[in-house]
Amino acid sequence: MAKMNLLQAINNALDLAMAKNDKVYSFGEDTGSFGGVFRATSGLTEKYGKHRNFNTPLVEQGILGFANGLASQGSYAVAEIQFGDYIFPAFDQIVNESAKFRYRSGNEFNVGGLTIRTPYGGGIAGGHYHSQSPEAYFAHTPGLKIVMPRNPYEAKGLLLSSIFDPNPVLFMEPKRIYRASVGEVPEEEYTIPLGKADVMKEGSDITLLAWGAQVEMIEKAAEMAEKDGVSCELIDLRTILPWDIETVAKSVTKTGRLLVTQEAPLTGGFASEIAATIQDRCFLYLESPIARVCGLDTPYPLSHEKEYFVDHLKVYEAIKASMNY
Amino acid sequence: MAKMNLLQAINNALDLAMAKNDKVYSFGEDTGSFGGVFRATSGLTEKYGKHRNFNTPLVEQGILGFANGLASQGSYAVAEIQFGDYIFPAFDQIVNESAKFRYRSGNEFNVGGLTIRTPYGGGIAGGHYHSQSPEAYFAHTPGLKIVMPRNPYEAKGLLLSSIFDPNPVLFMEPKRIYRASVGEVPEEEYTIPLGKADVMKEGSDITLLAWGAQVEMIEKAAEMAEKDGVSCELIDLRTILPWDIETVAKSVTKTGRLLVTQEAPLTGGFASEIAATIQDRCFLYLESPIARVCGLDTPYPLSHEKEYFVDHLKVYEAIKASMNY
Amino acid sequence: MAKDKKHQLEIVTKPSFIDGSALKIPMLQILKEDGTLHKDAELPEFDKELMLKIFDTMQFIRVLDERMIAAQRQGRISFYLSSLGEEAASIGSAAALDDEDMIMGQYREQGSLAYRGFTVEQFMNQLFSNEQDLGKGRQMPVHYGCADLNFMTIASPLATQIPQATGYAYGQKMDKNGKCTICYFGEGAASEGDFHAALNMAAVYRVPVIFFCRNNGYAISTPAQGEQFAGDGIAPRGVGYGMKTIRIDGNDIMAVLKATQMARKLAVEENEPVLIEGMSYRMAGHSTSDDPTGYRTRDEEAGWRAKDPLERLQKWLLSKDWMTQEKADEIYQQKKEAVLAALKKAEKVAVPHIDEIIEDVYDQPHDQLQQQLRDLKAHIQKYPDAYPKTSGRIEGGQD
Amino acid sequence: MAKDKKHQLEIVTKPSFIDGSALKIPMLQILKEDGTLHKDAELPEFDKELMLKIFDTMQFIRVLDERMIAAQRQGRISFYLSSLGEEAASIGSAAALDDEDMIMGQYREQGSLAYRGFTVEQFMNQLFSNEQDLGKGRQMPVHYGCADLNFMTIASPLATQIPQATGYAYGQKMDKNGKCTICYFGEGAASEGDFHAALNMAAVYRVPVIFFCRNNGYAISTPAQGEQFAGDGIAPRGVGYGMKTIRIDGNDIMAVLKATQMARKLAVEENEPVLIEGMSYRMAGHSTSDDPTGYRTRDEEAGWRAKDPLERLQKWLLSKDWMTQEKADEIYQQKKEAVLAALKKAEKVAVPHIDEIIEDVYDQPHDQLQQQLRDLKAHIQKYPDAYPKTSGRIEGGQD
Ligand SMILES: Cc1ncc(C[n+]2csc(CCOP(=O)(O)OP(=O)(O)O)c2C)c(N)n1
Ligand SMILES: Cc1ncc(C[n+]2csc(CCOP(=O)(O)OP(=O)(O)O)c2C)c(N)n1
Ligand SMILES: [Mg+2]
Ligand SMILES: [Mg+2]
Repeated sequence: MAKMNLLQAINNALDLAMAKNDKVYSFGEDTGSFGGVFRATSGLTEKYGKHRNFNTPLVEQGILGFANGLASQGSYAVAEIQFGDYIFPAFDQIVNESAKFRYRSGNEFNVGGLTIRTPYGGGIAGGHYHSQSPEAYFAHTPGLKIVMPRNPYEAKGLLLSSIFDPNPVLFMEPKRIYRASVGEVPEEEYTIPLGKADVMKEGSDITLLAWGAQVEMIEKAAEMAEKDGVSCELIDLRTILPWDIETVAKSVTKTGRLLVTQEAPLTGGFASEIAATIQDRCFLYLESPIARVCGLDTPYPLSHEKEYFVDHLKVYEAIKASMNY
Repeated sequence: MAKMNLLQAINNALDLAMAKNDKVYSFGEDTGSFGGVFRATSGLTEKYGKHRNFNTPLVEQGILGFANGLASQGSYAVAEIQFGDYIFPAFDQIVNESAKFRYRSGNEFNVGGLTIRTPYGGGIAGGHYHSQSPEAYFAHTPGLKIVMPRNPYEAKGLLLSSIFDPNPVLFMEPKRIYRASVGEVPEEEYTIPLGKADVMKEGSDITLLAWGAQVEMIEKAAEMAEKDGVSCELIDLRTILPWDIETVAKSVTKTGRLLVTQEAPLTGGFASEIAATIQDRCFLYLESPIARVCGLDTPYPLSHEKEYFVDHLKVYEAIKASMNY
Repeated sequence: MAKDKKHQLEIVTKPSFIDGSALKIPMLQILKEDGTLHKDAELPEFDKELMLKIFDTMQFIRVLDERMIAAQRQGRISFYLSSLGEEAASIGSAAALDDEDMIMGQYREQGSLAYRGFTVEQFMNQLFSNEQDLGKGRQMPVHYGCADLNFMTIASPLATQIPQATGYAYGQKMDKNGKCTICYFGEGAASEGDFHAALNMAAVYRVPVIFFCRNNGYAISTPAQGEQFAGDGIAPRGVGYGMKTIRIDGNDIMAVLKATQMARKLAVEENEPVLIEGMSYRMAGHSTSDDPTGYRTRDEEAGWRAKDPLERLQKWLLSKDWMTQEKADEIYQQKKEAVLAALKKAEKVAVPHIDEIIEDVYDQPHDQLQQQLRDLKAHIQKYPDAYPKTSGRIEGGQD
Repeated sequence: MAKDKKHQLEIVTKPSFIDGSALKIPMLQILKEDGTLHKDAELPEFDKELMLKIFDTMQFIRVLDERMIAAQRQGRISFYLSSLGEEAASIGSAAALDDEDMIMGQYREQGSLAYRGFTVEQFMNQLFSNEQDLGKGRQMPVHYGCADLNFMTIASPLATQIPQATGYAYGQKMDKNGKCTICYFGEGAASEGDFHAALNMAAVYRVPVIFFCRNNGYAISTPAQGEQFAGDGIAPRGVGYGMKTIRIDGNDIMAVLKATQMARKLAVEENEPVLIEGMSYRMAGHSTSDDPTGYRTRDEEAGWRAKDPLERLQKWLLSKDWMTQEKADEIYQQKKEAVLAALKKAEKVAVPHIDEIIEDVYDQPHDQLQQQLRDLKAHIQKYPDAYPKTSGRIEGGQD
């Protein structure tokens, strides 16, 4: 075991993947010998050469086009998009190509070796072009998997699973806690299965559901609520697509209440999908409406970041409202 | 009044808008003197000249980039994307640019004059690249309006509103019924307000909600259900973003049941947003879970189109299930 | 570390704006329109067998295209898209490649696939979206694909395959397998951002890829010159990316062969990506959904008919005594019969089983998809008449 | 109807692949690195007043950049991005334009904005995201914008403004107002698909737009030559699009002025879009988040310091007696004081009122947004200490 922050855990996962299989390639804007603007890929060029970890020209649609082609050739293509906010020029290559590659060919071809890594989320004084949480934009796309880890241990295990998963995976990294989140991480290879939520803590009154950096908010809010005598069950969804309905439904059947929180704006976010599904699955067990604690329906502002941020206080207030319904 | 099909109504709306204001421009792939692959822009070059209705090179991101710039200059830019399936290369220009243009500049600049027209939807033997219904991909984007008409009368009034609305509007045209949907349409200019749903028929047992071509399915299913003695309230949402929560909530408060249908895959679709919001707003009034009758979570297949299609029979079965819950 | 390029630039002290006229790119032609060779031309490598195989394939594709346009008119298939007039470009280039080189096409390269050995039955199964289609009936007609023949499945979104070709070729280069990728696209698709990304990245990474632009004058109704681009076509862009580039007569099988043979050598032996612009003309409508009389003249079409690649090749073969008129007629007749027989057979084959609807979304269908399939099958069984193509084949009760 | 271009092509019968060497584009330089003019150079139009205004603006921007990098280090602002070493490109080109021409920048063109008259207070208000910022504190520092000065608000996504410039210029052409648009971008951004779309469309539509590429050798850590592109920079691409193109020494104020003056004439009088590639060097880090020692040498930087555009201009002004060293020092001093004073003032101004958070998403906030604001304000009032910047200014109870 070693102490690692989230960035180090990701770097370590990349390192192990590249050591294990020499058809793993890592690339993106500034990700070559410089190691990326966040340094997630640092050291990889020195270790594996400039043909296995390299810079791309500045063109996200090209990065994903290239990555799709490389993956279809049988390689493991690990593409970094510098910020989640800049993934949209690659939207067509992801949604129309990566996601449909296997289906449209009747399984003659596939891009299962593709993993897209991108930092996402706010709280870093980045304004609306360095703070977005675009997971829901992709979650309407059969064929993709979407993974969002909450801490270094999870990040490493989930990234290793993502790279070698036989499907294209969008792996979104919570950049606000890249350095802030530190924990014990085994140095050797291990994996965490995709598609399985993690019940972090059991409880009986309300289920709190989050993913990525937002998990910290349900943890803090739960602490406050427990002092009020509310017993919270905490779930980290981990995989957004396809998501683990069973685990969530089972929990809500028990607690009777569900709160989902996400950083992204409310409307059209993934919390809505969860609420829609769970109201259907757990209709007779629900004691209060499913609460969504989300960003406002505005772009992510700079000077009002603190106010916009979906913090633990907002989650805590929503727990109270749900309990008092 | 004149009998028009949906295409003619759209052509007529464009004609009136261009006659009314000479800063209205219409453009897209093959939309010039040829009139577009569906002929929605036919006759406009003859009438308004090749500088006001014209072809673009084959580049959707360019069409939207150009349109954003033209709109920011104070023009009304009406851009056609040949198929909704090909709008994704323009995703960045729409989601990061059009939608945030006013906000990011503190209202120094805006692209309110932008309207994006695109045919969407299945049922035309088009396979997964000529059948998608991508509205939900855009509905997570504050700053955009999204409009989807159900028939010629609505199409004309809503398109005229969209063109002159001071916000960027994505106007999605149900191509399956381009020619099949025929109705009386006034020849002169008229508008239908954006953001207001249309209660097409009142009823007391269940609210059926749809938009665009899918409205036909709730109409047909309602006919079948009425024969079983179920009284259906029918709502056409018309505007997907921002959507008319009040009208829907009021209806569901009355009926106690809601069914939403969309052509797009279930997961992450806009029906989920509606279900999530209404379960919150109408929690105490709901007699059964909100039903979503949607496409499967797969790409839109060709040879199984009929099976994939969200037809009136599927809606009818879901009405029965909701009533018998 | 990057060189400081600036120090190497020539300095001028009087401004002069350059434009397209600074770079006029000629067109390679070897076989003249009348079917005779240019005297001083440098010929490609070929032998009789190769040229007869090319001729055979061109004839097959000509017949297939004509017959399937008719089949679409009769309502037997929903859609078709022909390569009429452009057969030399796809077939000649495929003939210059190794069979293990990857082909990534746009949708008008049935010729390359036929050259690789895709059978008439395989074509028909795709066109009828039946259960024997390698693509499992999921895509519109002409979206062929075949892993065994190294022919990437065609997809409708334009230009997306171009950067993919760069990535595929990168993998080939790393594998050091001596193979390359050829990527076809139209001059219209070359306007897409993906084109720009692809060529620039290929030049930077020096991958073994051949970009073959079929400049056939139109993108649906949009004429290339002046409405798709203002410059001198697509070739000068290659120069901008620092890429080896050549323009050829795309209706001249010899020019296509020669240029592609040389391009392959550059790609595979020197890791030089190459851009070939083949000048041609789309003789038919864009697809069966299109009627070109709305946007171009019969005269223009007639002018191009005189440049027909198949006739040109045939004339040359006859002049060389590698072919007789009777033999040519016999081949034509034989192709016609084969196409008709395969068509009749394929249209009787059932559509894929409904279970296929959730396959291949992921490597394995997840729980929710399996549930959706169960629900769908139960629904079909309730209304069997509404879903006649699949209802008869659902086993037993609800499974 | 399109001309059949093919008939105009020159035919060759021997294949030869052309590449970047077919088109070497020289660089215009008028004012040498030592501050003297090339003897035979063609000078731009200028007078003493213009050159002094340019000098004054360059000096201001130099001071602003240096001072704000320091302010960021002190934690007074969150982020800064300087144009150190590239002042001639932005200021010289702005000086060649009409004040009503639209400017669409990338983010390193504070010089153009200052030349237009944006005040030091306006700069500071944006940098401190305070309630006097024209952008209402919504974007990161250096994302300036000002409708009055025809300077489009900067946005972070790269290259998106390039096709927008084509569209904006189309509107200007249709309005027949005699104005044009200048669009700045880096050589890195020129790799984006939007660049390709923009230039091709501008050439097709013949709109009055000047594309000004600042080739400063780097995109963050990525060197231009060999990693961003393999060809001869950005200029040859203009030739491919059939667009008037020129390459200039971007550190030479005279070359920038001359080329942009001529480009504006071509744009406005002949509807000729123009591409200018200005060769320069990003002297500072990419931004305050970057440390260039990780990817380039001090030697390389020193080589470029010798080409500094401000010193070069100053030498020339001194030699011409349009400036004295004392006057130059005085200007420097005066800029420093102005910047410091404005900084101190701006950092004390409050952030925008919380009500602004839902404004300008649409022309009017819709019901749901208004509800979200009410909920947010109620929440802030419950936890005023957690949101200190805004809580004190929410009136009364829940409104
Ligand atoms: C991204 C995208 N945009 C639009 C279309 C619709 N479309 C199909 S073919 C075509 C024209 C293509 O022209 P070109 O590339 O010249 O090829 P050609 O048909 O001439 O062989 C268009 C616009 C598409 N398939 N994909
Ligand atoms: C679409 C997009 N991708 C990535 C980024 C992150 N990014 C910001 S600046 C930059 C480098 C730009 O280089 P260049 O265009 O050469 O301009 P310069 O900074 O050298 O002036 C990158 C990669 C971005 N802002 N937008
Ligand atoms: Mg074409
Ligand atoms: Mg640069």
